[in-house]
Amino acid sequence: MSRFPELTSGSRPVGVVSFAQYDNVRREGAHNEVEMLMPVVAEVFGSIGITKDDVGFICSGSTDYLVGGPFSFVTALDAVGVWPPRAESHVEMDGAWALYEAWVLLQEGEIDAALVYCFGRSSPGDLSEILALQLDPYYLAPLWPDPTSLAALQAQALIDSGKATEADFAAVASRSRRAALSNPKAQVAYDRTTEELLAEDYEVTPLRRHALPPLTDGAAAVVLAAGEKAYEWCERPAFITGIDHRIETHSIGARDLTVSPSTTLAGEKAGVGHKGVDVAELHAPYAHQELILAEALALDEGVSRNPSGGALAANPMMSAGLIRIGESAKAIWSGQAGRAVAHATSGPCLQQNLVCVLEGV
Amino acid sequence: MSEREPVTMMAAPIHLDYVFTAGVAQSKNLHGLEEGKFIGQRCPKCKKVYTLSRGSCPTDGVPTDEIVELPNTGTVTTYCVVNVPFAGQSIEIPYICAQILLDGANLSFMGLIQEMPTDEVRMGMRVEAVWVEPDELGPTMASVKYFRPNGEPDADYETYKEYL
Amino acid sequence: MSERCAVIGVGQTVAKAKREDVSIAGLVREAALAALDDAGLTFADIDAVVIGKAPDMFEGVMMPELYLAPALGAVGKPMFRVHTAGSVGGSTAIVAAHLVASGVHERVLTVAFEKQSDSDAMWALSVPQPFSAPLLAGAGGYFAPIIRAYMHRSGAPGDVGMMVAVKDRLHALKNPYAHLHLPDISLKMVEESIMLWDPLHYLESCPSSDGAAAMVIGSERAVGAATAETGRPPAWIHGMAMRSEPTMFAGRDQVNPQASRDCAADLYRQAGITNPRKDFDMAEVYVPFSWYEPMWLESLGFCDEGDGWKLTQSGATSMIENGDIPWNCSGGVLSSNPIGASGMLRFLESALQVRGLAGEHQVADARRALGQAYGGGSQFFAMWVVGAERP
Amino acid sequence: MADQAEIYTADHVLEYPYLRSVGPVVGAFLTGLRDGKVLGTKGTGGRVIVPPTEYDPETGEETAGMVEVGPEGTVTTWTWVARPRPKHPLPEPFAWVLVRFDGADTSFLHVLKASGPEAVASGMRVRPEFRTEGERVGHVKDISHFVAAGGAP
Repeated sequence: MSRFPELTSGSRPVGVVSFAQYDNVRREGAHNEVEMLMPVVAEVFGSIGITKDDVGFICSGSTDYLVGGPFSFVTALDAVGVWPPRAESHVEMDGAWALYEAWVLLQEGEIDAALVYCFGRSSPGDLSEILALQLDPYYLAPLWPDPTSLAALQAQALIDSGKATEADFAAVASRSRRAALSNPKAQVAYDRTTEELLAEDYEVTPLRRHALPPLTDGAAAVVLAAGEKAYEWCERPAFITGIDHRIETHSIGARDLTVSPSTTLAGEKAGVGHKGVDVAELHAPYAHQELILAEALALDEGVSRNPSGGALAANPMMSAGLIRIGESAKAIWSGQAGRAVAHATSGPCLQQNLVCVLEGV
Repeated sequence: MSEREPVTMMAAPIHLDYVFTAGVAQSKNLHGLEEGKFIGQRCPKCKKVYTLSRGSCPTDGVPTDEIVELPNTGTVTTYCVVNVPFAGQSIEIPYICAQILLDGANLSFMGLIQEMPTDEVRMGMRVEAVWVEPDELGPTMASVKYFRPNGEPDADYETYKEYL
Repeated sequence: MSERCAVIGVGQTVAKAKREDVSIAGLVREAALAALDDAGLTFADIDAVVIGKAPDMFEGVMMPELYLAPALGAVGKPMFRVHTAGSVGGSTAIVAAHLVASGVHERVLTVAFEKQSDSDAMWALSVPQPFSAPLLAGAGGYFAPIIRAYMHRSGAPGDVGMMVAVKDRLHALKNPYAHLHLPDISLKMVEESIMLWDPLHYLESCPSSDGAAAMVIGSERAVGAATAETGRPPAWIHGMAMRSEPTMFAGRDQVNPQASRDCAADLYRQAGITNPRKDFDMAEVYVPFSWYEPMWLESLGFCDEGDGWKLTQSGATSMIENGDIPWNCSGGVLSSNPIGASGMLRFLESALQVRGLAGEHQVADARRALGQAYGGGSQFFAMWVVGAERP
Repeated sequence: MADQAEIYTADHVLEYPYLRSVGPVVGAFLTGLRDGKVLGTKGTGGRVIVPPTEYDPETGEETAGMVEVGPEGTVTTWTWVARPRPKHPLPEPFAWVLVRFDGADTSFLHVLKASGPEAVASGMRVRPEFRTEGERVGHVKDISHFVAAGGAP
């Protein structure tokens, strides 16, 4: 048997070999971004016994508006210490896309390993106002719609289509928060029944508090290694056998909000359906979005969905997507899963989606 | 109605409020400033002393956790004279904006030079900090009003050439 | 293992202080549609879109790629957003090229833009941050002391910067897309312009522009198809590199940063460049303040350290004076500066030259050219080499 | 030093009065609103796009011509906001609605005034309430809000 799995995307096997994340908290009051990242970077290297000198590329994901000033990624670099100078890049996107950029570079064979990191704090500002700035600046942003209201429009459309009910949303939240009880990094975890959750008041109809993600400060990092290097640093690397991302049109009034065609397409390109899936870590900030994503990826009942608790357990901006990849990799490393699907999203109502299939050998 | 000019521009004011956390290391620096003192932090690996550290050694990526109290004096490593007014800037132009290397520190920072004609500033000039009145001291760089020449002979280029 | 790739289409908008005739989408589409047209393609032929721009605060739109996806024909495709400060236009092109070099895609559209007239660039770049010194001096206030250090180190006479300011503006007169067209430009005019950040005069600094740039990067197969369709040659990518170093650290050489030298060394290794002055026919280099020409001449190995100003002084970098190694024939950043797009314009102009399509500012028989961009506190570097020959 | 452990925080305001040029298509729509009309444009396959953009929202192809739509339309989805946020368009409880204007093929986001969530449903007919002519400046808020049109879906 080959030491490497068959690849749907790319031609060079690249594995997730290390993952670390900050404690997801409502408000990290003591430490600034650099101080949050330093221990995460130290852990992601230290846990596999390597240093920054062992990676040939560094890529990060973050966004200035969460920090309230331009060039927030620049000072964050000081958490790594890019000296001597390094090949380095930054995306104004979730760290999952930074991982994609690193994966692309690793395909070319010039380098064998890369560090990917990301950070996002929701506590310094008002996330509902900040995220409104992601919207069309002429037609949408001037109305300041908050992300929860936009998600609620999607949830109502899902109900109107007959595909799901409020009880289905509550069931997702109940299962996710229960699973989160065994995730030491979870911010919100509890054991409550669907019925208990349905007794909550609406935040905005048809979404109750349980269907919303928490506000989180967090950070995460991953090390990718190609070929034999992956085995040098990890007994059972989580190889990326498929990875793809797609975007939809922006205006939510020009989309069918009850489906996620970009996820479906990315999933097909990444070969999700080629073999059975054991674990799926879906970046669904709102409970109903997990239902849309599971349908888009045609996941069957046997798939363990969000065993980490998903974004309902902790939702650090620009990081929750990369954390889905990290959690999926952990499931591979431990042997708990042979094949896992990780998903990341960006933009209002699942506008942009990335799907990453991980396999152990 | 249609005789009016077509709409070509749109106002889109944005106002966002934030609360920043300085972090552990920066808070130590700020605490020093509040007491009228400069605080440096030494990297445990490279032993360099950083002023205004955000908590990490920029080259080693490790916490700079050793506190070093720095003196009030330093050297102008390089400078420029600003002749253009900036929004929110109340200093009278022209003014000197200089990189100042405090004695004992391994990193310079940008500071304002006053109490001298702008055309007499030079690289290597020795300066000292002038602080605001004690009751005006706060956890901010604004506690330092400006720097001014302290009368010492200019520093030799060799002593600061690595800190331009 | 990496695949050959080339620029098969370029497009740019006219740069202006205020492009008040378009929306943000209108601006980026102008460049993107021109690039597609140049490549003989439509949105439907494109596999992925990579977009770059400097801080979102210029336009007050967070992650504007989300809003711009349909405007760039990206619906149903991968869309990627790069932000590496001032070097972003260059690194965006490099990220796009890697998508092709890695074999992942055949044709990638890459776009960079800034519509900074929606706000005020100086404001957006110097948003005062709590806990920091209340000394605002703008980008020039950051770079002027570094320039002074260069002058001190190299012993350059004080007028070299002004020579660059004149030379690049004379070049710009040959480029219809340039923002600044100053037919009367002269050393005297530069000298008499206000001294903004001593030693930098107003006319030694870049303008603030609205503008966008776009390129289509294709695989070897896509190159064949495009050339057959349009009859226009490609610009083959012979090498590309990025390097970063921290903003501030003890002993940092801000005049000639190590990251710049390392980036050039990696690039030249890939492209087989041993003598940049001889091996290149021209270069498009990010010179937002006049003195950065002699500084980068040295850092990029076009001469020995300390001699950059002599090269400028000799006219070697001027196409007006038939210099042997013309720099910034487009007029450079000193003539057009839509910040997020400025780096991509350097890459784009280098491609135009080796394709022989630069019009009035074409360097005769340009076969190999350098495109360079830098950003942050001279700490982020992106560079590529393009050539007329297939590597 | 007194209290080594004290962590400082500071308030920070990020504020700017952006002034956007809107271009011909967004400009035509905003001009229409100022004049009390709702305009769309024709996209790929003749689909009528409201609000209009220079490009078709799916294909990116150039759109062509302006057509008047509405003023009535149908709610395609909605959410009831019991506790409006400070920057929301209405201070009292309201519904966000996506409205498909009569004659349009895409929906438009705005707010609806109603007595409560029980008075809102997908499929309900609504019409825009414009601000007075003197108040209209060419902005999406020239429509103050929507109200039930009373007609059957």
